Amino acid sequence: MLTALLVMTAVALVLGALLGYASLKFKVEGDPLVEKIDAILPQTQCGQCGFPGCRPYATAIASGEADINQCPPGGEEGIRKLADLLGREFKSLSEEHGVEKPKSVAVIDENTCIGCTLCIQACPVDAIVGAAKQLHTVVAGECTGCELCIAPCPVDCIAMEPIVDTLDTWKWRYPVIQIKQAA
Amino acid sequence: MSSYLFVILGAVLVNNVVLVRILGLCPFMGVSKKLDAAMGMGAATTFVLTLGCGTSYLIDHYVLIPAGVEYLRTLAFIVIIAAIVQVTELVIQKTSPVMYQVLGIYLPLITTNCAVLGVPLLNVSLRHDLVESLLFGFGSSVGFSLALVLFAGIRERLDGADVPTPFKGTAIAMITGGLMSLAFMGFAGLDKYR
Amino acid sequence: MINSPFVRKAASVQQVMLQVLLALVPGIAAYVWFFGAGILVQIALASAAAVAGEAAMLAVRGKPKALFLSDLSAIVTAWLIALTFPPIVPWWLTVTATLLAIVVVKQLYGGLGQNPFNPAMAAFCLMIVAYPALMSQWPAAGQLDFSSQLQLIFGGARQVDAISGATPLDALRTALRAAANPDSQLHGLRAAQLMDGPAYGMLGGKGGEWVALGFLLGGLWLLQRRIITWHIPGAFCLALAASAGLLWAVRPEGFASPVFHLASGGAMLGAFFILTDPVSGATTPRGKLLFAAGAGVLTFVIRAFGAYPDGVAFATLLMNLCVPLIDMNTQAPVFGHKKD
Amino acid sequence: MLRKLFKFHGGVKPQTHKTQSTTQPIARVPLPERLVIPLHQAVGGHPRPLVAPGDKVFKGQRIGGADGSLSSAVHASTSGIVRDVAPALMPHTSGLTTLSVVIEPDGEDRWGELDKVNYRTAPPDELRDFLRDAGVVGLGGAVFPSYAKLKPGKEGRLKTLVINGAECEPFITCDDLLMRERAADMLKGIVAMRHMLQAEEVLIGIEDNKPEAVAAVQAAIAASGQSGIQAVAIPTRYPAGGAKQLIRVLTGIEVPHGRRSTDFGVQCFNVGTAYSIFEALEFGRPLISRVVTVAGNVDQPRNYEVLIGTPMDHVVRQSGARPDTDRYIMGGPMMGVRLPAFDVPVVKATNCILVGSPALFPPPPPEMPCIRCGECAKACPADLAPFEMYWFSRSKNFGKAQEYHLFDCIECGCCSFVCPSHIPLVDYFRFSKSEIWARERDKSSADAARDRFEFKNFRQEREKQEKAEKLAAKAAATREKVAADSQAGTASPATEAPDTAKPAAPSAEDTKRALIAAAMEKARQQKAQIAPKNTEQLSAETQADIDAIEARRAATATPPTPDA
Repeated sequence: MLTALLVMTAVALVLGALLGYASLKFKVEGDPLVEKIDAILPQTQCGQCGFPGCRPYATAIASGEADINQCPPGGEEGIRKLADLLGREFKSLSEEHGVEKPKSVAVIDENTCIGCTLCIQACPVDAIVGAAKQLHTVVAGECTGCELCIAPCPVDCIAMEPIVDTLDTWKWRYPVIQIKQAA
Repeated sequence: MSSYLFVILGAVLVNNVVLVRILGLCPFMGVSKKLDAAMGMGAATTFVLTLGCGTSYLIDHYVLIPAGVEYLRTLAFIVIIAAIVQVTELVIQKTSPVMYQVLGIYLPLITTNCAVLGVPLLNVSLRHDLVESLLFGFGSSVGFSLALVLFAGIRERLDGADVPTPFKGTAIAMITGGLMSLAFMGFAGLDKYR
Repeated sequence: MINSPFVRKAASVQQVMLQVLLALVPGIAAYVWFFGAGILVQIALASAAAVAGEAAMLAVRGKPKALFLSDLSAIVTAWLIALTFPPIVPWWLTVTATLLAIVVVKQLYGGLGQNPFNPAMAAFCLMIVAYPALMSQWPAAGQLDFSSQLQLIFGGARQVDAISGATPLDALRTALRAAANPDSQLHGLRAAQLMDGPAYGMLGGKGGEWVALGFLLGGLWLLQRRIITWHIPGAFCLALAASAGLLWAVRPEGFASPVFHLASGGAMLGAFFILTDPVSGATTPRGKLLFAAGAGVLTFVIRAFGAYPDGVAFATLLMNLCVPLIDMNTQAPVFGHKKD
Repeated sequence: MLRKLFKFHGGVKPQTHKTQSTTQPIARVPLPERLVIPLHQAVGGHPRPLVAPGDKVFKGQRIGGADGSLSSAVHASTSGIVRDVAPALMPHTSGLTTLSVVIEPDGEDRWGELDKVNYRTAPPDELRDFLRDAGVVGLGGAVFPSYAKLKPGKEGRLKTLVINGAECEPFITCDDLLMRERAADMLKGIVAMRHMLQAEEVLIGIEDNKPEAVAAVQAAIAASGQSGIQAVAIPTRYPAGGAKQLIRVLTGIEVPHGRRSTDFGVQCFNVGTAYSIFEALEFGRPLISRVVTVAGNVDQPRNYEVLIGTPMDHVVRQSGARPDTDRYIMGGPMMGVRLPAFDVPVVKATNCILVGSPALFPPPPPEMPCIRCGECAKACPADLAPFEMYWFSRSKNFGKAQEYHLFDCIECGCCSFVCPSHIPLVDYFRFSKSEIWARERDKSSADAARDRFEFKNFRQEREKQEKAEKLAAKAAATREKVAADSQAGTASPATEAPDTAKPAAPSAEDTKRALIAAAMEKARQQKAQIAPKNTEQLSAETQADIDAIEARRAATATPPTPDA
């Protein structure tokens, strides 16, 4: 009995020392995972996930505080990519965080805008230009469609407009499988 | 010399640790979705298993048997393997964060991988000496890696197959594993040939 | 909506499969001539089971039945099963094997074009593992008339020893192993001497060699029709002959000749009809060579050293396993990226 | 005379259907009632409209100016009155519209004043600018601005200039007829191009099913007395007329995807382009018309000289469209573009109007699963493995599809042509490509958004800090003042309230909301005056946007802001 105890203790001590040394020697700083998650997120910075921006959400996912299905702009595909990256099962978008919508940009009705700058402050990506009492306008190319500017507007002059296809953005559609019709 | 060859061949093909002995199914099913991950897992397991076989042989022969505590074998082996896995994990995390991420939860799982415990125990019951133990451990893990990589290759392709919904994912992977096992039965008898 | 191209060559899967079936006919004819019409019963059984199984699965999966049944791929699988199984296996074995091939190995993977394993060969391996005795009873040429074959297929009790022996391939291996054993009465005999029995013909098994020749003929026709390419049959035969020839040259008393290997068992059927299945086989030219050469070597290894009578089926499955990796690593360089 | 020719991998031999449309010479099409000239016809930027509704234009007058570094001008095809400058349907499968100039011809077809250039003496740079303003683009189908291609590579000279007269697509014969009838003029264009490119030799590749064209070009070469120009008959095999394939056949060089052929000492132009270069340089005539084959489901297939902007049904009427016509295809049956309507205009890219009917181009049999037979790989002229690309495109595994070199696919249609399972392979590749492009756009806009978000956070942090510093400085000053006051012995009343305007007493429930809002607004205004928001680093473009909005706003009834 004593031998057994001694043997196990000795083994444990040796291995413990080895592990301790290794953990010092191979210490890793920072978390490369957050970067990879952040790269998948759509960067709309809309906060629909419940975090103030995409990176905080990425950090939360990496630390296990948030689930992967809280990002409506990323949509199903985003969730699929996250599931792939993290080796988790795919789940459908959490309804409490919103629904997937077609990509849109905010448009300010120039006749109604009073130049209050509230939307400018709300915009996470500085896509609205203008100054106090000056008419504001949305730089469509920079707008991520996060809708954060809509709520603050006191005169409801901001609307979301779906992006229209141009020759550069037009996409060929998935070929229709014709098997069903033929039967 | 040729007996060593038979040990390796036997461990890789005829008594493939996954497909014939049906050990280590957890990583076999879990880390075979992507080829890269499968290769990494194979490499990690090869490292752990070969080292584990050698270490456990030494502990068994120079500590447990002289002390007369053979009944502690399973316990001692688990502790050794756990420690080796931990070190491997630390090393991989440092040297290849991507691989660390890809292997994910499966790396610590090597600890409880029955193949990794099973092979040192088989070494004992097959009365292998040190060299044979190392070769058997190496051969088994090469067999494991081979099965894993082939399986991952097929699963990557299956990803695009129009598998009926109830069989998608793990179900069809299990069937595939079964058919692979069937194919490896073709090697039966090769190690008996003299 | 239809986009370009608006014109197409007249070709269809159905045509391809039909030509494969036609190419099997000479081999089947030789089979019937030497071993009796029992094989036709097996072919019919297997075909019926294949069509039934395929139809049932298509119905369950909600796919158009008529369209997919008319591609004839299930029939090809059925014929290959019937031709690789012993001609006197009981009917339920043929039917079960065919259903397994079609339902599990083919349809569960999504049906035509998506199965990683050759259905016929997977069924063969399953059956030989499950029913080794039944799967090893091969009547010699002319041994059984049609009625006794029918009785064996559909009848009840079987007197195993009285009916049949092993295939020439298996028998020769057993004899060669015995010849290596100093206690055996066959000790010291060479392959050529061992082959001097009534079960052997000029090249391989009596009758079997003509069947193999029939398949060779059909295979060459497929080659000429450009349904298959030379890569797989060529590499397979070469690898089988080379590996057999190497050991035969070193120890002629221990191994059968390469010609015997080529003419026996499923070698020809495998080379031209089984390994050339494009779905489960390699697709790139280099990949095809590698794939078939691997199958050739494995066939020989399993035949010479393994526990099963023929190695083609297992070799096919084993190489099927490697196909994704082979294909991935043998892609030809694309236009403009070639090294001159 | 015999040249060593090279082979390209794969290719197919569809029925050519070329003889019907070559029996008669090129005809002219009467002026239509209306011409619709899209401003965006070539690869590159969108030209700006230079005319407005009501303007009178002359034939050859520039109506769209080249915009950006890679763009090409657009001209009025006849004289008349501009009726509209508005979006109109494009000859493109998408059915999208594009800004177009609608001209009502006055019937006089009068040329305006044309710029001229002496191309025998002018330096190449001047010629390039001239060709850009003449709107000359590649007429083989890619419509790449020609001036941009007329630059030799780094060495300043070119080994081989390849002229593409292969015309491998079935039905199309416009290049054939052009070579038969206008070989001499075309050759003058080629000589000018050779001069600009400093090309050592010129090879004119023509498929050997056009012996008349080969003979005509050879005769023209002999007559011109030029040396180093050769017309080469090449084996008829689709897609021998693909630029990369033709270069391969004639020179043995393979130009990889994404590389310029001039890097390999080769450049390739269509015969039609050569002819329009001649027209531009010799007469100063911009590209306002081209030869178009009308073929397919018509009574008399024929080639026509068509003004750019002519509605296609007007052209087809000349050949007698049959009643069962169900669609027009721009181009040939292998790579042609299914058109959304019959009245879309002929553009610079229109080499053929293929009139389709269900009998002529029946819908393909139902799509069967891929059996990996490899026929497509055998037929692929880019040495790809289409069935692998299909497998991953179908399952939307785009990364894998790209690993199999999806973007090296030239969409020639050979794979779909031979597929025994009747899979529309090219459609899957088009789908995958556009999805990948969309993803790349999304990715880059996400990256931009991330940068901007991070910058905004940084800026807010900085502003907060600056404000805090300012407050601290002020507080310190006040404290000093108080200390000084107390030293002086006079106890001053509490004046050290912070001067950021504090809203009224915290009885928030009673106070009207508006009051708070007004107060906050005031505070914000002050802040904004200290540090104007994001109007510091405006690009010229954004500033222009703002100015435009201001102008619009001034135009509306809203009173202008007093303190701009």
